[in-house]
Amino acid sequence: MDKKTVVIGVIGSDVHAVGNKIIDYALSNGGFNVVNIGVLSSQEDFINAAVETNADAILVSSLYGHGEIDCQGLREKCDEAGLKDILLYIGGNIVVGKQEFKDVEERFKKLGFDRVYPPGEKIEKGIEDLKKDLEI
Amino acid sequence: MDKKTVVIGVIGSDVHAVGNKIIDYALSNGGFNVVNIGVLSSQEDFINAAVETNADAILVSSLYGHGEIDCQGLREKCDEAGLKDILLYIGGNIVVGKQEFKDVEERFKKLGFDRVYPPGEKIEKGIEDLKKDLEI
Amino acid sequence: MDLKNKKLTMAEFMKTREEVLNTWHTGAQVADLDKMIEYAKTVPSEKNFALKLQKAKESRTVLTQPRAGVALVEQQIKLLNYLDEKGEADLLPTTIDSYTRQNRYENCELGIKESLRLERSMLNGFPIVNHGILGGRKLQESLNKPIQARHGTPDARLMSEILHASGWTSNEGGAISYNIPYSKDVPLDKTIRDWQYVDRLAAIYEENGVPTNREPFGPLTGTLVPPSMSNAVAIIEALLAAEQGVKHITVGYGQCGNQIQDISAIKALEKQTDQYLKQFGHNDCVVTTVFHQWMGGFPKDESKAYGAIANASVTAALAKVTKVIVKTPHEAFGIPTMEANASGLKCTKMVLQLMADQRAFMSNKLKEQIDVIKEETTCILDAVIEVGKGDLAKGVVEAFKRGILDIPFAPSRHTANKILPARDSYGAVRYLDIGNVPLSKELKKYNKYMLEKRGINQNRAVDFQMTVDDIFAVSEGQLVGKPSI
Amino acid sequence: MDLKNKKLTMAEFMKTREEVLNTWHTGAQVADLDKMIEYAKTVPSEKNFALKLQKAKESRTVLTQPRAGVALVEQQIKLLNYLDEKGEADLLPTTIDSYTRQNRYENCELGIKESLRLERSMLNGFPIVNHGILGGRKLQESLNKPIQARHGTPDARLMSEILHASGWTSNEGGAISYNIPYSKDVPLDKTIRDWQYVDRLAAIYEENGVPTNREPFGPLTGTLVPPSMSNAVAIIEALLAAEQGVKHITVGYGQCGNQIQDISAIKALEKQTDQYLKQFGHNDCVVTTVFHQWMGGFPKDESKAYGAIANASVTAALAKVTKVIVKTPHEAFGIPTMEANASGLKCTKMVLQLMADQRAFMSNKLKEQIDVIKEETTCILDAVIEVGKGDLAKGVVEAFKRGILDIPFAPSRHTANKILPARDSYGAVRYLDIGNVPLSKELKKYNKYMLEKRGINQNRAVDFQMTVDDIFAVSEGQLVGKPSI
Ligand code: B12
Ligand code: B12
Repeated sequence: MDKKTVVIGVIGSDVHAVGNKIIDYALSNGGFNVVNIGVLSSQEDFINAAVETNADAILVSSLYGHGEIDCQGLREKCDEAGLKDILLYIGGNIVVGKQEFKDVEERFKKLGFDRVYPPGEKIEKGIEDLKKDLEI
Repeated sequence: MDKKTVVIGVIGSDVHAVGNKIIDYALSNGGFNVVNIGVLSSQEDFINAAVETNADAILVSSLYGHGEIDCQGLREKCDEAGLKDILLYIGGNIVVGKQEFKDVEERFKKLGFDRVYPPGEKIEKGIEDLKKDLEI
Repeated sequence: MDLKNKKLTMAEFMKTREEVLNTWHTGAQVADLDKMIEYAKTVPSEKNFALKLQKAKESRTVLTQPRAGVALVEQQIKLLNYLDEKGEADLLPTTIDSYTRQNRYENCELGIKESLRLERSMLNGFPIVNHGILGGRKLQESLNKPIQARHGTPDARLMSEILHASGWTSNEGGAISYNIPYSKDVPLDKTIRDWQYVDRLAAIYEENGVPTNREPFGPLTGTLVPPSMSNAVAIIEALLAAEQGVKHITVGYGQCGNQIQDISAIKALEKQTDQYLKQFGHNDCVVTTVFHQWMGGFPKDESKAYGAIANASVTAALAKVTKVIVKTPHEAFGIPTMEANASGLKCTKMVLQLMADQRAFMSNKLKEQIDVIKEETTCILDAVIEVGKGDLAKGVVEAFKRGILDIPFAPSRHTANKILPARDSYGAVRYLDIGNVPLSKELKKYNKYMLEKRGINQNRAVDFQMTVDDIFAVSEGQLVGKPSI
Repeated sequence: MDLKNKKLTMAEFMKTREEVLNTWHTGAQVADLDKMIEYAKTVPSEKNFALKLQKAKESRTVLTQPRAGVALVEQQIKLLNYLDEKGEADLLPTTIDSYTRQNRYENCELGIKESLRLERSMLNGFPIVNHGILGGRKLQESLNKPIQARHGTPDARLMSEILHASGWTSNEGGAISYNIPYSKDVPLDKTIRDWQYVDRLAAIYEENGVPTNREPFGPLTGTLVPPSMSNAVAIIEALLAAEQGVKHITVGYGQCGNQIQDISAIKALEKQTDQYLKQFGHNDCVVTTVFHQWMGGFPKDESKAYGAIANASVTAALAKVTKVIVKTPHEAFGIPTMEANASGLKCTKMVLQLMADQRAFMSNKLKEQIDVIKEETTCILDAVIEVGKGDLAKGVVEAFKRGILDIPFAPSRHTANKILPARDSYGAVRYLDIGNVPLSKELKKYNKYMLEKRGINQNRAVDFQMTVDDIFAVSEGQLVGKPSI
């Protein structure tokens, strides 16, 4: 079976690199074809990478608190770029401060994310979900 | 002016002696005639000491959490012993656990205490109140 | 009968036993000692307190243990299982209420009834005697960790019968440590006898195949007790217990606050307990140690309380004690909620794990302070043995009369109440007024010198006001009391 | 223009200044530098950051400082005064938001508007450039304690102009420490030049009567950075600052977690910074130190977070650093509420005060670890100077190219990304893969030996999985990562 391709990166003006390196390591070990665009990545960087590599999913990380601003319109831009129904996950510390996760999840689902993860969620959980959603 | 007489002690099966020693020291320095019946004192011990010394006030300490049980009926017994309207104060950790102090105060006022103090209240505050209540 | 540090004969023990079991109706439940031991043997070994401590000592792991006790059995089960699961406690306690400690079992009845009626605990602990072995065993069987009784009972004979018969494999206390800080007028010869009974009972279980731990209460009044005084008492109680046949002994120490002094005290305590046990011919005891997080007045602010808790935990980890008794962020207010109790445990556990693979390394200062404590302790113990004319039990009674042993801030009239402690410039607790404690000339000089140094630093007299300031210092967020201006 | 470690001439500085002030409209406000200095002089001396640190150093007091920044001026005033009054903070910060750090001032406009509209901060810090000197001064004037900017900005020139002109007397960052951990592709020669400007600016204030503090960011990526690497960077940035005329320098270090290693790192940093400054001819700098509580992933449980915070505070107190940067019980989740922030501060303060009169004493182990760090640092610094052919600025650029300086887990492509750290059996951070860091043979052997010891203890290979386990360890309540089974 062909390897599935996943774009990973850290969105916006965010430089938190450690989690990104760990995710890269874990996804690669987990049998995915990983396209890592690294930190400080714009929406366009994610979309271009996904288009170029014909990716199956985009895993956005946001740690620094600006996630909500940085992700506005991402789903729409994906649609415009022809990335119809591409899987969109987001994880990290995606909002400012310690907030009730249920509310946060709802807000990000409205933004078009398929799955939303609470602070410090293990990437193993993400891999499990990817396998489910991509029917691997 | 004559020194006012104050009975102090720790009520019930309570052995917390440190605060009692400090209160003794502070009241004596503060110009009171102190009758210290010490720890492990029953309601009767307090009343007998007050009757014998013609005391102006009884300062009950309770630290260990059984204060509420130990003090039931104290005011009535004072009345019976002829200690009409004697000042009754209580302080220390007078109930079990961390409780809303307003509620605690109310419960002890119902038991007949004139003044009720929260955990760790400085004895200086008690002296101030004594001076007010005894018009010194 | 003459008071003597000598193992009770089975006849003596059984004679007293009859009387003891008659003091409250639940005593009858434990009458058949063999059956009780049979039951205790069924407790799985991973729930044996003595064995878990021994294993921890071997692997140099520091275990956590909370304090916790409420009036009713079901509530106590819920509480302890919560502290196990959510608090990650390694060892479980059951704190006994204050009426039981004074053998006022009728008051307990009332407390139990009121607790049922008001649906909150009206007792500050678990009234084990009233609950009897039904309650005691049910509790023990409902837990997954070893359980110990913690109290402060001058006469704990009936309680001890019931707890061991319930399969509890550890019991705290001792003839001095559960008398002087916990009562007003109980004679020492009485508590020595009563605790000989308690120790002998524990030893009978041990001899019959149930490893059973005994733990002298180290911190005493918890209030500025100079380390050499509390160490001397702990060693004495260890010796008294060993004489009765106790094999698993945990000697304790309450944090004073100067890290070097605290580590020194633990090191000295460990060394000297072993040494004196051997000197008295007890060669097969397993000695473990317990460190009590700050036992004096606590700060009211919860974040500061966490600071005090964690700071103590660092010292415990560096000293590599066998277990730590944990305080909670509610300490200054009252008996903690189970959540607050679990918080104290988790905070402690975090620190212990961060420091698990680290320890204190020897410096000149550490060596110096270990030596000071050892020498002071030796002065005291030598004098106790001397005034007892070779008999430790007699020596204790006589030593308290003369003020050789003397515990500050105690409620008991059987301590001379002559010594006064205070902190030196670095926060170490020293003898300000030495009373009749027979330290050598040099040691007296050393104590005096260290306090005078503080007097100069703080530009104040070396007097009782220092002690008073030190009593309040920690609760006000300091270690060394500052003169109020 | 050739990159060189040489004080900018006034002409060079003023020429650049014009460009800098033109990058956003608030730049115009600070055009008249003399007036700005006049204003800064009106800040009372007890609110001067540099002087407060100097005093603390002299009295060996350890100060506390939080991190804190929100989008709006009024909210920031409220927040900082709360941390002063309720949190008992000794020094105040203002954390700058991440858009400002990338000089994206338009994004800040949006963030400010959104924050006003939604009535909560939509920025993770205070956008000082957008607020200009009106906001900056208003904030500074509304506080009772010294204030410092804390950020992570590769090009902080405009920001620095505005903050000093607002009477803020300290600025964090440096050419390496605010580049490699904080950006992806900013060349080092660019940040060295830009920070020469920032340093020169601070020095101009200093030379004109406003004591002004500069603080290289010690922890770098906060993730298992070997102490000798972060110390080398801190010393380099101190030297670069001193060359521009900075007189008040605070060198920093992020807790690694092994207490002995952490104390050693601080002692080595203090000593070697002084020594290298003198060696480079800077004889009149006041060097102070800052200790960052654990900078890696935090445990989610708040009680455990308190444990981590307090444990770090003990180390800070023993090492007698000048100040501690404080974490909060919300760390694992997000920007703390002001209450959580005050909690972290109070917990820290409690520990610092309990340990105020105590310090670390020299042991053989401590001496050994100080020596290891000093020697490693010397190896690195010597190589940097050598490859720069005597010029430090050139040396830095070249050293990063060659991997002599190399920062693990950094986002920047200008670090070789070859070294890999891991903890030894005691939790000390060592070089697992040494990359091109030019340690002596013995030091290489030592690092290897210490890690192999762990490999044997944990019965595992000495490989990247060790590093990964260590990255998660603290947040999972351990120090040394355990192999998952
Ligand atoms: C030291 C201590 C002990 C020592 C006491 C030694 C001794 N014999 O004195 C030891 C270790 C023996 C001990 C035992 C116990 N303790 Co205790 N102990 C403490 C502790 C830590 C400090 C008390 C102290 O000395 N404070 C310093 C003095 C100077 O302050 P103070 O006692 O509060 O008194 C001052 C003020 O309150 C005020 N004040 C007091 N009375 C009055 C009266 C008036 C009218 C006024 C105006 C003011 C006033 O002025 C005093 C002088 O400044 C407190 C918790 C705390 N506060 O941090 C727990 C505490 C009091 N103990 C407690 C308990 C439960 C016990 C035990 C039952 C269980 C146990 N832990 O083993 C036993 C009780 C035994 C018994 N039968 O009483 C609980 C009480 C719980 C509750 N109320 O809900 C506390 C609050 C701890 C806790 N949070 O669980 N304890
Ligand atoms: C280390 C660290 C730093 C380092 C980063 C070094 C580097 N370049 O990588 C430094 C010191 C430079 C730093 C800077 C800043 N930081 Co920072 N930092 C942290 C810290 C302590 C740990 C992050 C980390 O490395 N964790 C370890 C890795 C392995 O875990 P992770 O990043 O969480 O990623 C894992 C999971 O989240 C998950 N995951 C992540 N993304 C995704 C996506 C999907 C789809 C899935 C399934 C899973 C998943 O899998 C990852 C691997 O296991 C966190 C707090 C914490 N977590 O304890 C704060 C934190 C993230 N930082 C924070 C902030 C605010 C900042 C700064 C703005 C301010 C400052 N403190 O200076 C700057 C930001 C600069 C910028 N422009 O981005 C905040 C964010 C606040 C918020 N969201 O409300 C945090 C939460 C701290 C706090 N409580 O204030 N930081």
